[in-house]
Amino acid sequence: MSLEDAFADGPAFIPYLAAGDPDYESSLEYVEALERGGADIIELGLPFSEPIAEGPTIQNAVVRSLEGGMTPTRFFEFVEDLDVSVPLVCMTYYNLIYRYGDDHGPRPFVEKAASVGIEGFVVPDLPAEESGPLREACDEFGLDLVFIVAPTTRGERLERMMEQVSGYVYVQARLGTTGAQTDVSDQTGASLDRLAGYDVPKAVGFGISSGEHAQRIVRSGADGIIVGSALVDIVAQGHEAGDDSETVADRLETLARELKDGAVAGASQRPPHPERT
Amino acid sequence: MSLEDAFADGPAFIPYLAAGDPDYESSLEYVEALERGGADIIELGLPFSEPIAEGPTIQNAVVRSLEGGMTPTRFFEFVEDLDVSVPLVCMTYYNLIYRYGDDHGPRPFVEKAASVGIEGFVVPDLPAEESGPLREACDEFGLDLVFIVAPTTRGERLERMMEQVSGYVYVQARLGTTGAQTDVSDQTGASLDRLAGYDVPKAVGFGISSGEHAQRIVRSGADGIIVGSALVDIVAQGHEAGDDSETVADRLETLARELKDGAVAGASQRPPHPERT
Amino acid sequence: GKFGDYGGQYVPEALMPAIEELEDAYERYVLGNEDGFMDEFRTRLREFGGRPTPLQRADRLSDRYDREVYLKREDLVHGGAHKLNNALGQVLLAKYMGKDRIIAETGAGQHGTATAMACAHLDMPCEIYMGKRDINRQRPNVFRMKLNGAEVNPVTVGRGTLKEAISETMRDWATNVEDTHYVIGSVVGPHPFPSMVRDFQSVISEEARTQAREKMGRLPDSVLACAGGGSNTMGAFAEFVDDDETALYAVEAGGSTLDVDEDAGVAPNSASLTTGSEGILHGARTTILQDHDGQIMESHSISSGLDYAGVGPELAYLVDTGRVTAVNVGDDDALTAFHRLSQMEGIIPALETAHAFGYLERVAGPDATGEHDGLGEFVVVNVSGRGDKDLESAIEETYERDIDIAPNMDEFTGGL
Amino acid sequence: GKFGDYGGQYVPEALMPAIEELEDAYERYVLGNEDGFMDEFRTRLREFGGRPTPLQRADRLSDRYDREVYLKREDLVHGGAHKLNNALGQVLLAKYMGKDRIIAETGAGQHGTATAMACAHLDMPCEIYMGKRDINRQRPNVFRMKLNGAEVNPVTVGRGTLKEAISETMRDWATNVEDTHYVIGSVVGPHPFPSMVRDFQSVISEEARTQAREKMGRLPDSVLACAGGGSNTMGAFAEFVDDDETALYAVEAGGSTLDVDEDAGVAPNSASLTTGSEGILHGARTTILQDHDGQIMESHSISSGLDYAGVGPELAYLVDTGRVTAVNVGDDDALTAFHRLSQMEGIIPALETAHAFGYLERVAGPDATGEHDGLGEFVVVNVSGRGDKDLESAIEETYERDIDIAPNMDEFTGGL
Repeated sequence: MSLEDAFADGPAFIPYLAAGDPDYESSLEYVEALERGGADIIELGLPFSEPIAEGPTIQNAVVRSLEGGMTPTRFFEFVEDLDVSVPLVCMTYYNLIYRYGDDHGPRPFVEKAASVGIEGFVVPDLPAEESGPLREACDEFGLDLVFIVAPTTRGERLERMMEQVSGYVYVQARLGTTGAQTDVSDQTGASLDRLAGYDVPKAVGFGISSGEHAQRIVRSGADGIIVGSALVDIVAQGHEAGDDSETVADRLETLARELKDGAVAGASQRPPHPERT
Repeated sequence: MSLEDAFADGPAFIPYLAAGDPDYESSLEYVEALERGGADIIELGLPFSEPIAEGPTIQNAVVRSLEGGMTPTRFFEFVEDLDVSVPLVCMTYYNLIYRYGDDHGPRPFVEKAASVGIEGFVVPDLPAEESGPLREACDEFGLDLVFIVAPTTRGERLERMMEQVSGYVYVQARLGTTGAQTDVSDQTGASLDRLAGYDVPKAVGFGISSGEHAQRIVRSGADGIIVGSALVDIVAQGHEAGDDSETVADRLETLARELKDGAVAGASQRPPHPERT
Repeated sequence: GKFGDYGGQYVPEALMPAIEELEDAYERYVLGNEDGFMDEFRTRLREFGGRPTPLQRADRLSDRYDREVYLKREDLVHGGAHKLNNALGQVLLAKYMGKDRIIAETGAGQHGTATAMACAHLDMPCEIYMGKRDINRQRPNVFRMKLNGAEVNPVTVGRGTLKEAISETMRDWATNVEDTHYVIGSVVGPHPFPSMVRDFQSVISEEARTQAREKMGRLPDSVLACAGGGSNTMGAFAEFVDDDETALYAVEAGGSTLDVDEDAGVAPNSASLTTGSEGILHGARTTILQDHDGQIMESHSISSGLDYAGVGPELAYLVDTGRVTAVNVGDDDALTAFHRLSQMEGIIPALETAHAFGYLERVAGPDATGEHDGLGEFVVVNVSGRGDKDLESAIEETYERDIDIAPNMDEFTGGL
Repeated sequence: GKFGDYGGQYVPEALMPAIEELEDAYERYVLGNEDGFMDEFRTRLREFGGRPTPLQRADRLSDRYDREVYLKREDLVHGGAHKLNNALGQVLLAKYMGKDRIIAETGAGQHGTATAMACAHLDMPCEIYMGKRDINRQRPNVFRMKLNGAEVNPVTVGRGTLKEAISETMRDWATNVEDTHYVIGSVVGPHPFPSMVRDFQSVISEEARTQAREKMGRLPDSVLACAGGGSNTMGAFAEFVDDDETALYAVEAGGSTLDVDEDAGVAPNSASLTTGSEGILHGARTTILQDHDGQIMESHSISSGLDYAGVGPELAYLVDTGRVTAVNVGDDDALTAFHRLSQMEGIIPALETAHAFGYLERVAGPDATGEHDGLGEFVVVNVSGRGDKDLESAIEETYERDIDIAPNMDEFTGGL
C-alpha cells in the first residue's frame, strides 16, 4: 500500500515513535500497538545525535534510543522485525541518510530503506532547496518524500516544496518544534487554505494530544493527523515508572484509538468542500 | 644627664624596647631590667600604626603594644611610671609627633616629652630635609634629636644631617630595616670612617644580637651600640610561651649585661684613634 | 551561500522565513551598508568595543623564534575576546531589522556573555539558552550575563550541554521568528550566518593587514589562528585570502590524541579539519567529527571554546582548496604555550588562543627540526581572547600534566 | 616635590639614595624624554596596553541623565584597568636606570598583577609582597601574578594585610636599593612618586581632552573619577587642571557611613578627602584618616581598591585649593550603580569605578533634587577598571543589601 492510498478511506491517523525507545524489544511492541490502535501510516524515528528540530519530549526519546544502541543498521533490522502491515515512514535527519554506505549521498540509504519496506521519508532539516539528490533516489526506488509545511511557508517556497512532495504533506500546526500542546492553533486553518489547491493529502501535526483535538483538526479540513509527542510521553512515563512493556503498549493502543476515533468523528462533521477534488 | 654625657665613661649600651609590649605593667619591668643590665641610654618605642622602617620583629611588638592600648598619652604616663635613672630617648614616627595636641606641629609633643623627662628623639621617617620644625622645638625645650645615618648616606645629605643632629648619631650598620642578624656588616667600618670628622658620639645599631657582636662593633670604633630586635625577641618569645614577666625580665637583664660587657671589652681592645677629639 | 559543496541551509522549514529575511537583511545592511548600518557598526566597535586592537610586536617571542612575531590583540576587545565583533554586529542588525528580542545559545558562556553585553549596550531584551551542566561549570559567565540584564534559560533536556541548548534555541526561534533574532556565535549554521559572521569578524584581518604594512612595510608571511567553529580564524584570515604571499594556518585542538573511538562515539580532540569528514551539521554541509553512521561524535579539548564537532563551511572549503593549512596542537602543548606566553609576554591567553602559540613553538621553537617551517620571517598570531576565564581550568589541567615551565602550583590545589 | 604643604619625602634614611636616584631619573627620562624614554613608553602603552582607550558616548545613561555622558574606557587597558599605565612606566624606567629587579606591594592584587604583566613584557624579575590574609582572599590575582612569572611573597607579620606588605617592600627596597626599583601603585608615597605616577597616568586626560574636542567640539563641563589613592583620579584630571571651564569631581568611598569610631580606630569609609585631616603617611604629608593621636585608622569600602586611609598629596592640595571637588558615595549606592551600568551599558565596572556612577545618579538621576548639579551638559566619567575581579564581592554584597535593580541572585548563594 502506498502512502497516498492510506488516505483513501477517510482521515489517516499517523502516529510517530522513535525506533528503539527505550529499548529494541519494547519499541517493537509499542509500534505494533499503534497499528492495533488504528494507525494508517506509522512514522518511525531514526534517532540522530543532534535533533535540532525536536522539542524536549522527542529529544529525550532520541537520547534513550541512542543509549539503547540504535543505529541506522539496527533501524533497518528493526523495520524488518516489525510485524505491521501499514506503511512506514522513516523520519530522520539528513546527515544519517547522506552518510550511509560507502558513497556519500542519499542513494544507498534509500535503496536499503526500500529493501526493508520503508515507504517514505520525512527529513526535518532538509528543505526543498537541498532535496534534489534525495528526491531522485526516492524516485529511483519508488519511495515518497514528505515535506513539512510551516505556518510561515508560502509563495515561491511553498511551490518549490509542492513540486517535490509525494505521499502526503506534513502540515505543521503552529510555529515551534514538536511537542504536545493543549490547544490547536488557528494557524492550521490558514495553512490548509493555502494548500487547498494542491492535490496531495494534508496531514496535520505538532501539538495534537487528544481525540478531541484530532476531531477538531480533521473537521477543519485535514486529511490526516500526525501525533508524536503525546505518544512518546507515554513511553517516557512508562519507562520512568518502570512499568512493564505490555502495560505501556496498552496505553499506547488506547490513546491511538482515541485519536483515530476523533479523526473519524471529525471527518463526519466536515462541511462539504466543493473546491477539493 | 644629657645624652652625650652617657658616652663619657666608655662605650654606651643603648637598648630598645617598645613601650607597652606586650602590656603596660610587664613592659615597665622589662625596661627597668635593661637598666639593671647596664643600659646607658634607653630607646623607648612609641608605637605607630604604620611602622614602615621596621622589620617583622618590631612590627609585631608594635601590634602587641597597640593592642594593649598604648597611645601617646599612655606613653607619657609610662615614662613617668618608669623607675630608671638613665636618659630616655623616644623613638617614634613623625605623624604622632606632628598630630599631638591641638595645634599641628611638633611643639606640643616635645613640650610634653620634656616635661616627663624624655631627653631626645629618634624619628625614622623624618629626614633632615623635613626636620626643621622638630629641631626647633627640641632646641626650645632642650632635647636632643638623633639622626640615623645609613651606609648609603654621604656628601650633602650627610652634612645636612650632621648640622642638625645632637645627642648621638645612630649609625645604621647595614642596609635594610631593623632585625637581629648573625653577622655585622663591613659597611659599619666605612660608615664610621665617613663620620670620623664629626664631633658627636656614634652609636651603631641594626643587627647586633650578642656580646661578641657588640665587642667587634666597638672595637672597630663605635662609641656605643644600639640593640633592639634581639631584646624584643625575648619579649615576644616570653609572651608566646606564657612565661611570667619576672623570668622574661631576667633574660633581658642577662642579654643586656652580655651586650654591655661586650661593648666594654671592645673598647679596651681598640687601637688609639689619634684623630678623635 | 555555498563554498564549493559546503554551506547551504539545512534547517527546519519553520525557520526558513527567518533565514530568508536574514539573508535579505544581510545583503542590504551588511553588504550594501543600507541606512549606514556598517558605519554605525564600525563606530560602535571602535567606541564600545575598543577597536582597533593593536598589532603588537612580541619582543621575547621574536627573540625565541628568531623572526618577527606580531600579536593581533583581540584579547583587548571589550569582554576579553573577538566574540563581541560578531555579537555586536548581529544585535545591531536585529535592531535594523525591527526585531525586538535576541536569543542565543552558549556552551562555555563566552558567546553568551558577548551577546548579553551587546544587548545591554543596544537596549535589546536578551535570553540565553545554556545547558544545565554548563551552567554549573561556568558560573562566573552565567553571573556576567545576568549582570548585563540577560535571562539565562537552563536547558535540562538530554545531557544539558551545548547541543541541547542549540536545539532549544532553534525551537525558540522557530516559535518566535517574527520578532526574534537568533545570534549564532561562530561562522557556522545555515547561510547567511557563515558569511555574515565572517564579515563581522573580518575587521581583525582588515586591521592587521593595514597595521602590518605600517609596521613592517609589507604583508606577513603567515597568519596563525586557532580554529574551533572558526570565527576568529575566518576573521583573522578573510582579508588575507587573496594575498598569495601570506600563508594561513588554522590550528585546531588536537586534544589528547587524534585517534577516535568510533564505537564509543568519542573523538578525544576537536580537529574536524584534520580528522573529520564531510557531513551536515547545524544547518550546513561542512567537515565534521562523525562516526561511520553519521552520528556526531563527542569532541574534546582542554579549551571549551574549541570543543565543537564541526567547523565553519568556508574554512573547510579553504582547507580543501589548499589556501588554508589545517594543523593541530594537543592539550599538553597548548597548556605549555599558555604558560609560556603568560611568562614571556605578560599576556595570559585564552586556552583556545594558546593552541596557535603551541604550533609556533612546535615548528619554530628550540626543539623544532630546523627545516623550513613555512611560517616565514614575519608571523602574525591572532590572540583571540584573554585567559582570565580559564584560570580554574589552567590550575586543574596543569596539575594533571605536570607542565615543566609552569610556576609552583602547590598553593592552588583545589582551585581558586 | 611639594603641593602646597603636601608631599615631601618622609622616608627612612636608608631609602633616600634610592629616592634621590629616582628623582634624577624622573627628571631626565620622564620630564626630559632622555634616550627617548617617553616615546618608548607611549609606544608600548599603545601596542602592549591597547591605548588609546575610547571616549565612548553612553547612550542610555545620556538619556537617563538628560545630558551627554561619555565614558573614558580605561577598563579596556590590558589587565582590565588603568593600573598598567603606571606599572609599565615604572618598570620601563627601572630598565632605563639599569635596575635589574622589580618589587611591589599589593593589597587586593590589582597593582601586583599590573606590575607582574609589565615585568613579563619587559623581561624583568619581579617580586610582589602581599599580606597572607589578602593572598587568601584574592587567589585569582595571586595566580595571575604567578602565571606572569612573578614571585609572590606572603607577608605574615601583624594582620597580614596591605600595611604590613608596604613595610615589607620598603624593607626589601632599603636592603637592595642598588639594583632594585620599588614600583608604587598610586600617586602616593615620597616624591617623586606622586608626580611620576600622575605623569604616567595623565595619558588618560590627555586622550580624553583630545577626544572630547573631536566628538563634541569642546571640553567637557565636568570630569568624574573615583578616588582611593588617587591614581586614576589624577590621571583623569591632570590635563584638565588648567581648564577652568571643566569641573573636576573626585568621588571617594563613603563606605557604610562617614561617621568614624575614633576609639576603635575604625573609619567605616575611605573618604580621606572628605573626612580626613592633615598628617604624614607612607612618605608624604597629605590628607589621611587618623584618630586624635595620629594613629592611622582602619578604613573600609565595598571596593578593596578604594580602601586606603590616605590619598595622593597633589589631589589633597587640589581639593584644598578648590580646583577639585571631593564628594563621596556609600557602599549601597556604589553597588546599585554597579548593577545599573552593567544592565544599561553592557559594561561591568570595577566596584571602584561604580562610585563615580553612583555620584552621577545621586545628582542627576530621577531622584535628584533637580537643582543645579554642577556637572553641566557634557560629563566625562572615567571607567577606571572592569569588574570581573569583583564578581564574588558583588554577589556577597548584593545579597546583604538587597539592591532592588539587581538580577535574581538566588542561584548564586554561596558565591561562584
